[in-house]
Amino acid sequence: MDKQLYLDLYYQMVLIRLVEEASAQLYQQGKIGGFLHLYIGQEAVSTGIISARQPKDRVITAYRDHGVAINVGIPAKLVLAELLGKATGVSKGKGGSMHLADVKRNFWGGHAIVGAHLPIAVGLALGDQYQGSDAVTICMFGDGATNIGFFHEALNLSKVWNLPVLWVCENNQYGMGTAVERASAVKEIRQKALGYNMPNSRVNGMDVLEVRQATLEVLDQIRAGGGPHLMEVVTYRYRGHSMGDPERYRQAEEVKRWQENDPIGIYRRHLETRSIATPEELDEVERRAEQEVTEAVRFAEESPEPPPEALFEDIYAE
Amino acid sequence: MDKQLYLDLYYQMVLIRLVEEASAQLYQQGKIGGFLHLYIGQEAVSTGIISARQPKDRVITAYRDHGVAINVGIPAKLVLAELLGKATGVSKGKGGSMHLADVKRNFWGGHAIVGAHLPIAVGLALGDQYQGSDAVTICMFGDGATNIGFFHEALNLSKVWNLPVLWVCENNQYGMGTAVERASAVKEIRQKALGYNMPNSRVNGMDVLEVRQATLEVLDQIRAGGGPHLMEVVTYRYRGHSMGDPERYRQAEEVKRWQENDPIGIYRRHLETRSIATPEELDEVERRAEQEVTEAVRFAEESPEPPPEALFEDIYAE
Amino acid sequence: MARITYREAISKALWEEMERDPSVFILGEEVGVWGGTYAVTRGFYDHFGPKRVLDTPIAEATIVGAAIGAALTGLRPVAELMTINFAFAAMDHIVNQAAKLRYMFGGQFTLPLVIRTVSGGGRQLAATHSQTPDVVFAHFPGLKVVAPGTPEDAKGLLKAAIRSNDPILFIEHATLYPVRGEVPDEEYLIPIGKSKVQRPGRDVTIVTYSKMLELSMKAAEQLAEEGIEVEIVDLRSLRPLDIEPVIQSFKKTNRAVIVEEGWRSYGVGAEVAARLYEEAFDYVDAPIRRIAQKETPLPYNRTLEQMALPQVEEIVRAVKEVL
Amino acid sequence: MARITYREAISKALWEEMERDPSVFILGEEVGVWGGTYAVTRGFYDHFGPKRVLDTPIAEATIVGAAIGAALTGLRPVAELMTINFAFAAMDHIVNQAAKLRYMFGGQFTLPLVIRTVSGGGRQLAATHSQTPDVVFAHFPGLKVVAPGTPEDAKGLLKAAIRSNDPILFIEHATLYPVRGEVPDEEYLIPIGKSKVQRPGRDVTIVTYSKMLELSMKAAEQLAEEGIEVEIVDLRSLRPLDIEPVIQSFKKTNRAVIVEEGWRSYGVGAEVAARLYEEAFDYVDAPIRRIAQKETPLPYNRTLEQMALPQVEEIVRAVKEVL
Ligand SMILES: Cc1ncc(C[n+]2csc(CCOP(=O)(O)OP(=O)(O)O)c2C)c(N)n1
Ligand SMILES: Cc1ncc(C[n+]2csc(CCOP(=O)(O)OP(=O)(O)O)c2C)c(N)n1
Ligand SMILES: [Mg+2]
Ligand SMILES: [Mg+2]
Repeated sequence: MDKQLYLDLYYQMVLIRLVEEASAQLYQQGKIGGFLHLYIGQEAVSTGIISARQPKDRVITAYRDHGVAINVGIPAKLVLAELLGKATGVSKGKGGSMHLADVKRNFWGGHAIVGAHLPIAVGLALGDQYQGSDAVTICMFGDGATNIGFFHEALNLSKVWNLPVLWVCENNQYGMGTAVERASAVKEIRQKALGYNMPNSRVNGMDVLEVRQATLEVLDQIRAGGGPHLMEVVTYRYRGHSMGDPERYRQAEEVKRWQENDPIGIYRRHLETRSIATPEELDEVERRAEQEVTEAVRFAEESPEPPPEALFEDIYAE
Repeated sequence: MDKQLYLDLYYQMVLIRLVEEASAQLYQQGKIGGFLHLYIGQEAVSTGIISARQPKDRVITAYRDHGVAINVGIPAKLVLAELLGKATGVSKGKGGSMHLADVKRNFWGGHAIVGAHLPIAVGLALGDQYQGSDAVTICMFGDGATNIGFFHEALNLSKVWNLPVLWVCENNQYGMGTAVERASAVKEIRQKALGYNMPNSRVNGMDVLEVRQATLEVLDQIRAGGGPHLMEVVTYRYRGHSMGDPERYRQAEEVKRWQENDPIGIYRRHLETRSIATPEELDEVERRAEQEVTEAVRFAEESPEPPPEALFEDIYAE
Repeated sequence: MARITYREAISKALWEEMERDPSVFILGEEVGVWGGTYAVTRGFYDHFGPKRVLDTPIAEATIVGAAIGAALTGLRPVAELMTINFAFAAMDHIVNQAAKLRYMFGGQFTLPLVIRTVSGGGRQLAATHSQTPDVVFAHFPGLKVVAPGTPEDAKGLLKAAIRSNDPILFIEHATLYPVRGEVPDEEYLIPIGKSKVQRPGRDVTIVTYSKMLELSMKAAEQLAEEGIEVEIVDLRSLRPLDIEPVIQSFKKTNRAVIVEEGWRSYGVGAEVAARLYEEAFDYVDAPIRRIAQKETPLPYNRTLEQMALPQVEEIVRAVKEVL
Repeated sequence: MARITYREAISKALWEEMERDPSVFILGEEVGVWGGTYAVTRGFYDHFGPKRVLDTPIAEATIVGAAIGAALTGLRPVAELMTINFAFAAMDHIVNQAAKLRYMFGGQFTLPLVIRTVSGGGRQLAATHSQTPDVVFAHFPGLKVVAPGTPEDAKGLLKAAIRSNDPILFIEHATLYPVRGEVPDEEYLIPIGKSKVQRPGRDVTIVTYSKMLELSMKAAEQLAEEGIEVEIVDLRSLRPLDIEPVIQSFKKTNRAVIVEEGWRSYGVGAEVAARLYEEAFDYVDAPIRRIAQKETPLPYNRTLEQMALPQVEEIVRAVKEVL
C-alpha cells in the first residue's frame, strides 16, 4: 500500500469525524431538522470497506450514511448542504441526512426503513450479473436490521442465485436501545450466514486496515464467482442512536471502554509507530480536513433553499 | 403404546386419505369451490405429530390443513361440510378448505397466506408462557414458507424469548412447482435453525411412528423449558399442489418412487409384520373409515347453506 | 383485428416486449417452469430461458425489492406478485420504496419497473385471497396504478408500462383472463393515465374500471333494451386519475353511477364522486350513486360471496334510481 | 379536570389499564428500557417489569403477529409500531390477519388487540417517515381505526380500545404529544366509533380528525374574529365511520370543508364528501371543499414540507370560499 493511500484513509476518517461533529453542532443550532444519526466511532468500517471497492462496485447502506457518503467521494460540502436541506445538497434537499446518494459515484443511497434496502441490493447485484459485469454490490446495514424479514429473504435469494453481494453487518452492539442479544438469537451476527450456507467472516471494525484487507480478499472471492458473503464488522457507536437519545440502555463506562479503542487513534498510532507517516504529516492531514469542513459548513449555510416548484419535481420520470 | 392407539393412528391416516379422495371427487363435481390442497402422501406427518400432543398443546398450520383437522379430532363431516361451504362446517362455511379451525380442540386454523401464521404461533406460545401454562404450540408449515421473512422473524423471536414452540416444516420437496433447492439456499431445512442457535431435527415423514416418537421427545424438551425446536419432516405430496396443477415441474417416475413408500402402506405392513394387528382388524378399521366418510359426505351434502344474514355476522365481536 | 383473451393479450404484450428489448425480464413465483399460475407466462421459460424468466422463492418483499434494484441498474424488470393479496407482504417495497426513491434522492434514481398482479373476488378463495384493494395502492404519489378491463387495453397498456421509466403497479383481474375481445393485429401502445369512453350514451354516466367494466357493459345492454343509453367511462388507471373524460361525460348526462369491485368505504368511487361534485357541481341533477363490495371480508360460501360482490342487477337498479 | 399532554393522557390510559387488568401487556420496539421513542411508556418497564413490557426485535410483522396470537389466548396485548410508516412492514398481519381471522373462522376467534402507532408529517423526516396513510388501513372491514385529536379523547378512547374485544389500530399523532388539554380526573371511557362536535357553530361545518383538529380549531378562532362561526366535527374513528353527527351538522350549516393531513386522492375527505352528498344532497348549498396534503412524497426541506402540508390559512380560505 502506498503512503498516499495510508494518508488518504486517515484523511477520510478524520473528515467523517469532523463532519459529524459539525453536524451535531448544526443540529443543536436548529439548522438540521429531522433525525441525525452520527457515525462517530464507526469511521473505520466504511472507510476500510469502501477503500477496497472498485468504482464499478455499487454501494448501498442504511440511514447512518454520512461516513459512506464521504468515503465514496462526495465532497463534504454536498453532504452538509443536504443536511441543511439546500438545493445544492446531493439529494437536492429532499432527502436529508438519512438519504444521501450519488449515482455518479455508484452510491445507491442511505435508506431509512430498516432492512428494506437489502432486497434492493439483491436487485442491484442481479442487474450486474444479468449484464455480465463483474461488479460487486456492497450492502451495509446494522445488527438490528438482521432481525427483520427483509434480511432473511435477501440473503437467501442472493445465495440461491449466487449473486455478487457483499453483505456487511455493522454490529455496533445496539439497534437503538436494544443490545444485540436482546433482539437476536445469535450474538455473533456472522452465525446467521449458516442458515444460508453462506461464507462469512468477523472483522474488527475499529481497525481500518483489517477491515480493508478483509474486504479486499472477500471482494476478490465474490468477483471470481464465489457468490455472496456475510461479513460482520464489530464496532461501536459513541453517540446516541440519533440526536436526543436518552441513552438509558448503557453505562458511560461501556462507552468509555470502547473509546479507548478509538479507530482514528488506533490508526494514527499505527501510522506513527510503523513510521508510515510523521506526526507533522498527520497533523497536516487533520488541518486539511478541518479546512474542508469549515468551507463545507460555509458552503452549506450560504447555499440557496430549493425553489418552491421543486416540491412537485422528481416525482415521476415521465 | 397400546394396541388401541396403534389402530387409532391407522384409522386417522386412512380417514385422511379417504376424506381427501372424497374431496377430490366433490371438487370435480363442482361442489367444492376455491382452492383445494390435498394431503395425500403426507398423512403420517400430522398423524404422528398430533398424536404426540397433549390437549393443551395448541396447533396451527397452513392451508393444507385437512389432515391436521382430522387428527385434532374434528369429525370428517364437519370438515367436509366446511369444504362444501355449509352452515354446519367448522368455520360456518365462511373459511372453506384452507381455513378449518376448531378452538375447542385447540386447533388455531389453517392459514392461507404463506408463512403468516408463524408470527401468530409466536403469540400463541407467548400467551401460554405469560399465563404460566406448560403447553406447547405446534406450528406446521411447508418448505416454501421457510423463505419468506415471516419465518425468520418468528424463529428468531421464539428463540430470544425462549418460547415453547415446536416449529414443524413439512418438507414435501416443492412449494407449488418450485423444488426446494431452487428456492432455498439450504436443501435440508433443519439447517436454517443454525442461524437461530435452535435445536433441530430431521425426521422421516413417511413413518408415522418415527414422527410420533420424535415429536414426543421434542415436546418433552420444550415443555421442560428447552425453548423452541425446528423439526424438519421429510415427506412428499402425491397430488398436485392444488386441483388443476399442470405438474410440469416433476416426472411421473419421481412420484411413483415416493408412492412406493406410501405412509399408510408402510404402517400397515409394520402392524402386520410385528403382529400388532391382523389384516382383518385393519380391514375393519378401513371399513369404519369408509363408513365415516360416506356418512360425512351425506351429512355435508344435506347440510343447509348459511343464511343470508351470515354475511354480516362475525366481522366484529362488538 | 383478432379476438383474443385478456390472458393472451397480456401474454403477448410481455412476449413482444421481451423480444424487442433484452433488458426486459420477468421474475416472480411460478412464472417459469410452471408457466405462471394464471398461465400468462406459459412457454416463456422455454423460449427466453432461465436468465430472463426467474422463478423466485416465496418472498414478495424481495421480489419487488429485487425488481427495484435491477431497475436502478437500467434493466426493465417485470415482477409478478401472484395476487394482490400477497402484495401486502411487499407493501413497504411498493409504497415506501418504489413510490418514493426517485423523489427522495432528488431525481437521481429512475425506476423503469412494472409490478404485475391480480385482483378480484368471486372464486370462493375466502377472505385473504379475494380482495380488490386497488385503491389502497393508488393512494400513494410516486406510484402509477393501472388496471385494464379489456384485452385491447391490457395489451396496449402493459406494453406502454414496460417502456415507461416509472414504477407501475399493473393490476389484472383474475376472472377477466378468459374473456375475449378485439385486439389490433399491428403493434400499438396505449398511454398510461388516460380514461376512455368504452360505450357512448346520453342518459347516465357509469364510471368504472377492470372487471366491473364487464358488468357495467352488461347492465348497459339491458338498459338499452329499455331505451336507457348509458355512457361508460373506464378509468383504466387509478393514478394518475384522468378525471377529464369523466367530467365531460357527466356534463352531458348530469347523472352518474360509479361501479367498483372493492369495498365502498374509502374506495375509488368516493374519490370519483368527490371530484365530480367539485368540478361539475352545477351539472349534478341527482345524487351520484356508488356500487361497491359490501363491507365485510369475503366469505368462502358461494352464495354469500356473490351477495357481497356487485351484481349487474344492482347496477341496472342504480342507473334507474339516478334517472 | 387537569391540563395534561396528549402524551400523558395516552401514557395514563395504558398505565391504568395495565394496573387494572393483568392480562394487558405491551410489546414493541423500544417500549421498555428506552421508555418508548415518544416517551409514552417511560417508567413502565421499571414498574411492570419485563414480563409485561416486552422490547422486541425490529420485526414489525411479528410484533403484530405475536400480538394476534397472544390475543387469541385471551390476553389483551397492546402492540406498538414505532410509526405508521413501519406498519407497511406489518401490512399483511394488520389487514389480512387481524382484520379477517374472526370472520374467516366463522366467529371462533376473538382478538382483543390494540396496535398503537404514530402518524404525521412536519418533522422533516423525509418521504418514508412522514406519512399519514390512515385511510389505507380504514379501508379494511374487520379492523377498527381510531385516531384521537385531543388528550381527553386519546385517554378515553385508548382505555375503551384496550377493553374492546376487536382488533383496533390506534393512531396517535407525532406532533400532538406535547399538546395540552383538559382531561377528567375520574376514570372514563369513550365508546369507539362516535364522532364528536368539538366546537359548535352555525355557518360552516369542518369535518376533521387527529392533528388537523388542532389546525381547524385555530382556523375557527381566526374566523370567529370575523364573525364566521365554524362547527367542527371530529371523526375520532375512521372505521367505523360515524357519519350521523357530520350530517346533522351539515344539515344545519349546508356547507362543509373537510380537512385531513394525508394525501387528497383516495383520502378520508373523499369518503366523507361522498357520504354527505349521498345522505344530505338536498342540503348542499356550495361544493364541499377538501383540504389535504399535496400529491407528492414529503420532502426533507422544511419549507417544501410545509408547502405540502395543510396550513391554517388554507382552511380559513376554504371556509370563506364555501360561504
Ligand atoms: C422497519 C423499521 N422499523 C423501525 C424503524 C425505526 N428504527 C430506526 S433505526 C432503528 C435501529 C436500527 O438498528 P441497527 O440496524 O443496529 O442500526 P444502527 O442504528 O445501530 O446503525 C430503528 C428501530 C425503522 N426505521 N424501520
Ligand atoms: C405470501 C404468499 N405468497 C404466495 C402465496 C401463493 N402460494 C400458496 S401455496 C404456495 C406454495 C407453498 O409451498 P410450501 O410452503 O412448501 O407448502 P406446500 O404447498 O408444499 O404444503 C404459494 C406460493 C401465498 N398463499 N401467500
Ligand atoms: Mg446497531
Ligand atoms: Mg412444500
